[in-house]
Formats: sequence, structure tokens, C-alpha cells
Amino acid sequence: MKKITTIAALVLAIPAAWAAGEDSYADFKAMMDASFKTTGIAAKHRMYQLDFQKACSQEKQPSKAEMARIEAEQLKTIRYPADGKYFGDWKQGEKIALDGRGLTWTDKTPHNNGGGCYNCHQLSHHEISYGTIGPSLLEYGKTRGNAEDVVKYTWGKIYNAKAFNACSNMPRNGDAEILTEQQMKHLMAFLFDPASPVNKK
Amino acid sequence: MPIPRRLKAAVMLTALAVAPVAALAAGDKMMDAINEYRELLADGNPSELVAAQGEELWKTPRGPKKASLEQCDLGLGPGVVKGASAQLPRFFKDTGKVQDLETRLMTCMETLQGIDPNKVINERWLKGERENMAALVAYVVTESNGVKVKVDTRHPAMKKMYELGKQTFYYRAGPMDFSCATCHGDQGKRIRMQELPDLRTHEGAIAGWGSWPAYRVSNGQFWTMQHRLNDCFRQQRTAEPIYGSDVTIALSVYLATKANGGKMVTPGIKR
Amino acid sequence: MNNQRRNVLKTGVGATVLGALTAAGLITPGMALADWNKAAFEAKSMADTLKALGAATPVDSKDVQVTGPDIAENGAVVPVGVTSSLAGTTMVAILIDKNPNALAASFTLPAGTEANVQTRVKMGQTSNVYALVKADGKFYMATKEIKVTLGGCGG
Amino acid sequence: MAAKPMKIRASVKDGVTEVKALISHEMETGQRKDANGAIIPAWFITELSAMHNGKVVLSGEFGTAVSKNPYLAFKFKGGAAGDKVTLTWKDNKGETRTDEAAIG
Repeated sequence: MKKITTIAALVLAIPAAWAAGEDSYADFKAMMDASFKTTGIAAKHRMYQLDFQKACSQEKQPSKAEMARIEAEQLKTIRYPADGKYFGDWKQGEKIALDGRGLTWTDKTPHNNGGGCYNCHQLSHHEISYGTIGPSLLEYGKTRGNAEDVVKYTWGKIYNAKAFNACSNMPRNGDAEILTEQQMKHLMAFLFDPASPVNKK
Repeated sequence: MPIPRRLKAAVMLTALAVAPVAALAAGDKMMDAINEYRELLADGNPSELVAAQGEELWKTPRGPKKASLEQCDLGLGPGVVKGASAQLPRFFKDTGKVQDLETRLMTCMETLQGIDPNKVINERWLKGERENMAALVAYVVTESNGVKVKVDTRHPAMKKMYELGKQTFYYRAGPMDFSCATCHGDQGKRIRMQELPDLRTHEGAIAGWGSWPAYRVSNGQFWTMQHRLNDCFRQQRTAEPIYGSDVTIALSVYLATKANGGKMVTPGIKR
Repeated sequence: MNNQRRNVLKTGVGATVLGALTAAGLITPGMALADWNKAAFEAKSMADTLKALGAATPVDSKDVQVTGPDIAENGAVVPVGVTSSLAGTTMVAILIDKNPNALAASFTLPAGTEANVQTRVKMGQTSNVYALVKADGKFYMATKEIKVTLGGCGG
Repeated sequence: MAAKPMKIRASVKDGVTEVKALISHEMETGQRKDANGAIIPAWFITELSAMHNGKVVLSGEFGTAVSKNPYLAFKFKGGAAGDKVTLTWKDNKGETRTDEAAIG
């Protein structure tokens, strides 16, 4: 329910950034409204923006204060594992990292999504096909150790990257329900387990 | 050798800025190998097969009016195909709209042949009239291969479309918070092994806009620009853009304007 | 150089093949086509394929080459070819170890046709690709590993 | 559905003719499934031959591993500008097609 209310409120709001050109924004809104349709699980309301999405939709990033405000807000969305266990099975984590499927209008269900991690990150010693939109995470656990603060930060980053960088390119895997808690635990194991190819040659 | 265009220099330069040193050497070798692969594919682009069908279709009387498209005005006068797609999108007086190649072809199909545009708009990719559209597009863009992009941005409607396209480019939405700029708003990035042109720059825009439509080897399909943009939105996890809708025209105007003056290599051949 | 000798050999070996095919070709173009070697194309393993081609124990040769990239960005289209500088090369074939059926394509070369044929094949995964060549009645082989990788969003 | 035309390019240089051809064909492996999970039947070119002046200059056999819209390049000695090069293929459904091009 939380999401729906947010969306409804936002549709009506005209953000400050557009104050200078309300006509232009009205035209843009009309264009977006007329140009998209619902197909499969990709409903038309996906085109409506959340407030931070809107703030991060310009050529330049928002002000530092605005970024900080968004980050504080997003930080509140992070849910840490209730059982206190952060690590699943790194082998399953590797599969999730490789899998870039999910949530498109050609996907049948909104479940069983991949993490698509390799689209943007280098992760393991043996996978040569990795993207560079995000930083290399090679030897993530090996170089960072597994102290509690590192583990919790990493969980938070996977759960909602916007809590640490308001306009991060990284999806909110937990907050936007892209991955389940269990899947994120598998990814954590993939990143931290000494036996995982992320850390072991 | 039509392929080397964007790749080598851009990739290597930008890789320097991103990757740690150890990964860099391996990455360079990888990209060299991938570039070798692409060069081997450049000669013998199956788009030629599609273009040949398109040329035949262009000349074939079809539709309720049993007319060919030979009198179609793509902006350079009735029947002029050579160089036409390099100057699209443009504002057309007769329709009062900015049109890209595909929406303009729909206009011609409707006015000359009596074919209902909805037969294209509501069809699935590479089926029925959309398959015909792809063939026609392959033919038309082949006739602009090697020509410089030259879109006329002076008309107010074009200016407006550019601005709308720019807003769309940065518009983040959907469950993954992606915009076009997420992947195409930085230098030298890639998704897995696929380099991403920085579409904010002229070089990036010509690498992207200038080499689509293209044959995609991964699925053996010829993709028009509408198809390309549609799949970008699919991967962004947004809702689906309607075929030929203004958002697709606006983005096309934005990209084509950025690419202005660069050389078209169409149809391209892609992964 | 032994070019001359090679040409003579090529002509000698190719002549019968050429003759037979041309004779057939005079009837209709379709008839010029050889009989498809079902056993070889449906064989699964390399060994069975080689057996079906009558080439059970080919010799590794530096005069034979698999041409192709080190890495293919997409397994659906991998440009590969075979070249041979062996005198009297009459047949070249492309085999892919890890494909469901190893044999991808084979070509018969009449005299005068260079032992240099390029095509494009599908590869399910990274694999050794073999060039099999028949020259002067004997079989020779060369290999190259081609890595198959993923380029796009994976969705 | 009628087979679509091929694209054949042939050029002669120093007495050697180079032929490059693109063939329009699905080359369906018989191992893929459609949206409903049913196997898409195999449909692929099995044999092809190239002729120059009534003589075979190449004959080939394909399996399902040859890519969709097959590409073929080869060279033969002889051939003069203006000569015709003819390519014929046959697939496992018995369909066949012949196209020709002049050596440029």
C-alpha cells in the first residue's frame, strides 16, 4: 500500500525544478501519458516517478542538501535480516549475480528475478563478461574482511543503494522488491565467502 | 571495412579511467578479441537480405489502393530514397508533425496504399505489417549508408521535440529507477561485454544513432529504431512505449540532433 | 616452391569429383547437390563423427588452420573457417566439440578451388573447434578454442 | 513460404575469384522450444553447390549448427568479369533455391 499512495501523491505534484517552465513540464507529462501503455506485468503506472527518482532525473545531480535528505529517507527503508543471519549459499548467489532477467513486460511473473550484478560489476576471477557501470567487486570479502560494520553496510547497499548515494545507478534490490531476503543472503555469501570465486582464484 | 568506427580507441581510453590496473590488461585483451569478432561479422551483414525484400516491397503495388510506395515523400521529395533517412526525423508540413522514418512510412502506406497505420501500431515485432515495415526500413536506411546525419532542427516543433527527448533521456522511473542516462550517460562504460555509447556526446550519439537500424546476430533479427528504443525501455523496466508514439520521436530527435554531422553506417550489425 | 606439384595433385584428385558432380549438374541445379551425410551430421561425439566421415585417426597438422575469433560475443553467430596449405586438399570440415552434434559443415573442393572456406556457426558454449581436412587421401586436423561469452543485459 | 533470394557477390583479382554469399534461411536446429513449450521442428539447409561456367566450384553439406541466414565465402581459380556464378541450396524439407550473380 505504501507505494501506491506515494505514487498518487506524486502524479499531482509539480516539482520545483519545473517551476521555471510549467508549460514545458505539462507538455512532457502529456507526452509521457500518451506514449506508454501497460504490457504484461509492466503496468503503465511505472511511468510515474517516486520523489527521489524525480529529483535524480536531471542533467545535474540535486544539491548536497537534497541528496542528504533523500539518503536519510532511503536509509529508513532498509530491513536487516530478522534472524541476524547475513549469509546464504554463494553458489546460488553466483547464479543470481549472473541472471539479468526479471520485471520486464516479457517476464511472466514479478518473482524469480535475477540480480543482474554482472551487468555492471566485475565480481569473480573466472567470469570474463562483466560490465563497468559499477565498480569492480573482485575480491570483495578478501580485501574488506567481514567485520559487522562491513557486512551491514554491504547488506544495506544491496537492499537500497540510494541510502548511500541518492542518485546511485544501482537498483534498490530489497526496497523495490527485486530480490527476496534469501536471494540477497546468497549474494552476500557470494561476495564474502572465502571459497567463492569472488575471493578465491 | 565498415566496422571499426567507435570501438577501439574509445573503449581503451575510457577503460583507463575505470578499471584497476590488473583488470585493465585482461579487459583490453578481451575487447580486442571482441572487436576481432565484430570485424569478422561486418563483411556479410544479413541486413542485405532484408533490404532486398524491402526494395521489392517498396516497388510492389499493395493495400486497398493497389499502389506502390514509389511516390512516398520521405522529406526529400516524392520517390527520393537516397540520403532520406539521414535527414530524419523532420517536421512534415502535410501531417503537421515531426516524424521518424517509421511513422513517415506509415503515413505513406496510409495515403498512397490505404493501409491502416493501426495494422503496424498494433502488430507484434517482425509480424505482419511490422515485418513489412522492417524490410522497408532496411531498404531505406541502406540508401543512406555512409551519408552524414543532417537533421534540420530549425522548426519550432523540432526544437520542442529535442527538449522533450532530453527530458525523457534523464527520466528515471520503474522498479529499477533506470533512465536512458543510467547506461548511456557516461563515457566508456559497458554492460557485460557490450560497450555503451555515451549518448550525451556527439561521438556517442553517432555511434548509437548512426549504426541503427541493425541486424542483431544474437537473435538473427533485423531491428528498426522503434524496435531498438522499445527494447531499451523493456530493459529499463518501464511500461511499454506505444509504437511510433511521441516519446519515441522525441528521443530520436534528441539522438539524431546530437549525431548531426556524423557518418551513418546503416544498417549496422550488432551482437 | 612446390606450387606446381600441388596444382597437379589438386587437379588429379579433384577431377573425378568434378566430373561426377558436373554430370549431375547438367540435369538440374538441384541435382548437383551431393548426398547429405546423415550419419556424420547426426553423430554426437567427435570420435563418432570422425568415424562416420571415414577419418577415424586424423593427424594434427600445422598446415591446417581454424580461422575465427578468440572470443565470440554471441554463440548464435560465430565466424569460423578452415584453411589448408596441404597439397591436394579435397575436403574441409568444421567440427565443434561441445555442440550436440559435432559436425557443423563440410565442403568438397574441386581442383582450382582454394582450401579456404569461411562460414558462421552456432556454438552452445565455449569449445574447441576443429578443422578436418582431407588431402591426398589422408585426413589432417587442427584445433582452436573459441570462447563464447555474453554481451548484453542478459534479459 | 517461398524461399527468399540470396545475396551473392563475386569479384575476380589476379585470376582468383572470391565469392561471398548470404543465404536467407531460418536454420532451425530442432532443439528449440516455442512459447508453449513445443519443439520447433528442425529446418535447415543440408546441401549446397556453387557453379561457374557449368562447373562445380564448391559443394557443401550443412548441419543444424550453421547460423541463421548462412554466410559463405570461398575462392576459386579462374573466372572473368561478367561470368556468372550460381549458388543452389536444398533444405531438409526438400525446398531448393538457385540464385546467380555476375563476377564484378
